[in-house]
Amino acid sequence: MCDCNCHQNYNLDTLVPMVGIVTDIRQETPDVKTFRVNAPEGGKLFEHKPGQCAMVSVPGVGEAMFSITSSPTNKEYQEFSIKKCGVLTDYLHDLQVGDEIMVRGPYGNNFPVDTELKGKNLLFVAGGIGLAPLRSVINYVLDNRDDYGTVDIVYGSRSADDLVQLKEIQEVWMKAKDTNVYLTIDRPQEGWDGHVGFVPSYLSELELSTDKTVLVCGPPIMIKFVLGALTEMGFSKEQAYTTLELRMKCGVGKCGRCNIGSKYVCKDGPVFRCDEVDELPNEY
Amino acid sequence: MSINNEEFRPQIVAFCCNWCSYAGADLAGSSRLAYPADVKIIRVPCSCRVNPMFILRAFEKGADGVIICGCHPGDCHYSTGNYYARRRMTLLFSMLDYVGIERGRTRVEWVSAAEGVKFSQTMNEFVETIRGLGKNVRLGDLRCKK
Amino acid sequence: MQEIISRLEQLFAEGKINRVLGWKKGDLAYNPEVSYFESAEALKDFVYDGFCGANLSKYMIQGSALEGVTAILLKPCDTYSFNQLIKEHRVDREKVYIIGIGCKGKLNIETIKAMGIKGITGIKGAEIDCACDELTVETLYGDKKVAYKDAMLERCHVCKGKEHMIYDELLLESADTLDGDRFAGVDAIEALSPEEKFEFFRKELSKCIRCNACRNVCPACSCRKCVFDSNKFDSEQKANVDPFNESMFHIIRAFHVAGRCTDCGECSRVCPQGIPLHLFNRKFIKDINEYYGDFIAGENAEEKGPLTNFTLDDMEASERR
Amino acid sequence: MVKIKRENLAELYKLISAEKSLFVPAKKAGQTNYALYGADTEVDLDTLKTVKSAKELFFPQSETLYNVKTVDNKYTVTQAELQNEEFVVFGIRGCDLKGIEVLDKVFLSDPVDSFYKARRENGITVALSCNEPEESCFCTVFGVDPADAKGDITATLCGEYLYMKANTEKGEKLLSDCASLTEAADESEVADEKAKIAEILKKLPYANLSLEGWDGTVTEEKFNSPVWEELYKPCLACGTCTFVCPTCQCYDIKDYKTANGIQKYRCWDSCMYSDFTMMAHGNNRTSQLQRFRQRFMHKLVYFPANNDGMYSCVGCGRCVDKCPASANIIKVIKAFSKEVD
Repeated sequence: MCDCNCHQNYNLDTLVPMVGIVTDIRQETPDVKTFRVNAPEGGKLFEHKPGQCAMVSVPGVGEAMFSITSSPTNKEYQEFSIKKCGVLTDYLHDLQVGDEIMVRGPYGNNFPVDTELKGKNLLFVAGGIGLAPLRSVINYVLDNRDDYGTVDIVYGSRSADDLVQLKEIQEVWMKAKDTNVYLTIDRPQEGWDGHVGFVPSYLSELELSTDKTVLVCGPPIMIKFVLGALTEMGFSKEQAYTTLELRMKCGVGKCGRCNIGSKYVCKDGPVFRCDEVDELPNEY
Repeated sequence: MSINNEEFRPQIVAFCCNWCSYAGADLAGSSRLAYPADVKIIRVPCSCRVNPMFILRAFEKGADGVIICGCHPGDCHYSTGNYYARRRMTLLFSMLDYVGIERGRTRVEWVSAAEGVKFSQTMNEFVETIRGLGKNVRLGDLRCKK
Repeated sequence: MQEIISRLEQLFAEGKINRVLGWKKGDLAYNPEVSYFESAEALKDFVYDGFCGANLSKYMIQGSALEGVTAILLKPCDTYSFNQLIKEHRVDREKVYIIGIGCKGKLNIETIKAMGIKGITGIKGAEIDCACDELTVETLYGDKKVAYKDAMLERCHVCKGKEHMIYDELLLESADTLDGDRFAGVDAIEALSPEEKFEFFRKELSKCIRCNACRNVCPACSCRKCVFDSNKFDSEQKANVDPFNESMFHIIRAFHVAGRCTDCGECSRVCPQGIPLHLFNRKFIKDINEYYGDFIAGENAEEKGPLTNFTLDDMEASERR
Repeated sequence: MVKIKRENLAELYKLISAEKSLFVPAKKAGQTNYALYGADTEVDLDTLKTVKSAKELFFPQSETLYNVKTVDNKYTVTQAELQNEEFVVFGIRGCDLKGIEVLDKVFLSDPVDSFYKARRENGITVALSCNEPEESCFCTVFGVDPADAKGDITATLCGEYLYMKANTEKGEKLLSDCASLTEAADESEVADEKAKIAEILKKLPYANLSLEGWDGTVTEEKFNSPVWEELYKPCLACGTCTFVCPTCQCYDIKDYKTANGIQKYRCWDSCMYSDFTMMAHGNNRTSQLQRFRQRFMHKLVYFPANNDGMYSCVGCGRCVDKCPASANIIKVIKAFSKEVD
């Protein structure tokens, strides 16, 4: 169970959400927008840890779990990067700055930034919208730069237009100390002079040293091949962390639908070490 | 004891086919024929577009009566739509009757584009019937009023 | 029963069938389950007795996707459902070998339990080969006698007849069980005042737990995705805070199968709360017969259903009784 | 211990219901379910198992969580009121009581479900011994003693009398409130009845059901077993088993549009339903086999793994009675023990 202060930060039931105000909307890619959310009286709705999620809802439309993409070191607001792919997300994409949404959380565990990851060299591997949960960790690490070793970020997407947070990647991450960013896109594209190819193969080409702890997030098929590539490169499963995602309703391990075996993704996850994932029945 | 001076104003939902009955309602309006404002018209492409669920849904959301209006048999814009609608509505209304929704609360009427007078008469009549029956309390969802 | 098993073994041996869709012995006296038997050896668990009420027709929708020919055992009333499924192109006639089996009326364990009989450890007299009119129910609290007729499912009292509407071959004799008027229940309700009608259905439907067993067992409810499973719809299949939605569900479900419902009675049989759901379906059947001429869904696999058909001089809604 | 004449039970109901909400097994349209006691309630203590278990009194089939009022696109959230008055559940059986213990593990673990907790704190249970256990009962397999269920009060019908014994402070209080109707009795008066029940329990067809091989550590072995392939076939994918089950706790949270906003309510959900795990980008349990397996794996493997070996089945046998396809947890357990042979 997580050690955060979730659901203790206000006196209603954990299933009852708080009202949040959308204070900024950035169009990241044609189908991804990043929403900045504040409490109505200003400031953050709650504190969270990198990798945690929150339930975002619009009354009468729906409710779904999204990872919090902003870093806990950001003291002013929370951000959610949301891809348009269903009823709720379609609605969210039509929102304007100043509109209200409802948020409850944070839920789930987090990447072990204060324990296992401390002092380690880190390798982040992300695909498409999978950067969202990792961005929280990357910014946390960069804001506490001296606590960690080198940082390598491998990030790929379908096309150059689908890279989320490109501005931040170029202006902050690429300039940070001991930090290397490797971008790739699936197919050649005019105006793109970077690497072309899928993330797993790019990873193999990079020939990174195996003294790193890896954090992977992206579409399931990418995660599968990345893990394969890592094993080939000599990484062990204990060195890699990933996040899982399943249908959720309650967010607190009670409604009974997001389990894989005896683990609930909302409560015992979403962050799992890859050797733990291997022990789960194949139903995700 | 409190006295309720407010007159009961029935909520009526009228599904009108686009080609005849809706035009009939239009004609009633432009000929300045009066019919109660509590009749809420929903325009449908054809009377056979009316899904039985629409009717239950109308009752759920607080309608006191539901009426379906379409072209006269033989005049359907899509040639046979209203024949199917006629069978469906006969059976559905019979079923509603069977579960305790008074017969007067449901009605099918064929109104052509030229029958503005008939439209207004029908509506006046229907509202009167419903007024006699009172509020629909059997097939509504109480939450709707909250 | 041995007759069926021998014949099935023979069919296996001749290579005419690849599997059998039938009933497997349960672990109590009254709970056989539907099962696919993949070989002649597997038939050792086969059973056909008074508690094999389940209509197997609907299982053939999935069965049609299997390799080879499936032998299916259909009671007379099940064949109506099967015809209907053929008409709707939901089963593949080529992949089925239909064995029409006789029926002596099917038993309802709920009826037996409602008589106050508890702790049932065995039931004698339910075997298909037994010509007895009486069941001996062995219980932890002593033996009880029950007339076979009194323990029958409601639908058997108003049996449509013991003739199979479709089959490749027939096995076993049937016994006539009809002793009631199919529409008596409907007539009784029709005679009530609106208040009483509403009261009656409220009382019955308020028991509904929205388990969807009636829908899922119904051979006419064969949509790949039910409208009540849609999430673009306020009252999905699950329980709502307000009771309106139960009425909605049952009225609409009955309407969706109107003209296609063969009155097989499975909905009433499976309802865990014993709601007489057949009363909805029979109301439609009665109205259809009365207004548009007698029609028996599933009598054949060709005739147009009454709701996909019309005549120019159908009666108006206002003219109904 | 006190006793009250059976013929005076109606007086007892009246007395209790004058002060508190009283829920009793009541017969309505031929079926027995828990209902609020009122003047015309037909109390039915003879039916062993209500169709729906007593779970619904602590975790109702549907309940409002909160309301959202919308004014000019601004939301105001009001949480639904929690249970704040005591209520009495009369006639709850040992299995259902154990079921509540199972639910406690879920709803009272961190983060606590305040709706459930409020009901638990305010509920007073009068547990009734099962005089005539039925063939589908197998509660003893899960350590339940149906002759001595430890509710706030343990009640036993014996001869002309209903005997009651308080086990908790809440129970003491309730009994003292009813003291005007009861007379003192001795424990020995019910000893024979208890012995009689114990004898019958030994004779039940499922009394010797073995749970060997089922615990929290066998996920892989059971999950990948080919036995499921056979077992799931009759399943109709309805939710009967989950809705009559005293321990199934899965729920859905849904919206209802009212005239001025949204009512957010939760309702029981079933892992047997095809949309249970459906989300925008797919479904991780697409086949009925997977959904069927999930239900029983949860009860017999996943739940014990998370709760110190406690099974999420109490042996009430409702699924045995009610499954329209006669597929049930007994058949699952037996099928696996056959495989081991």
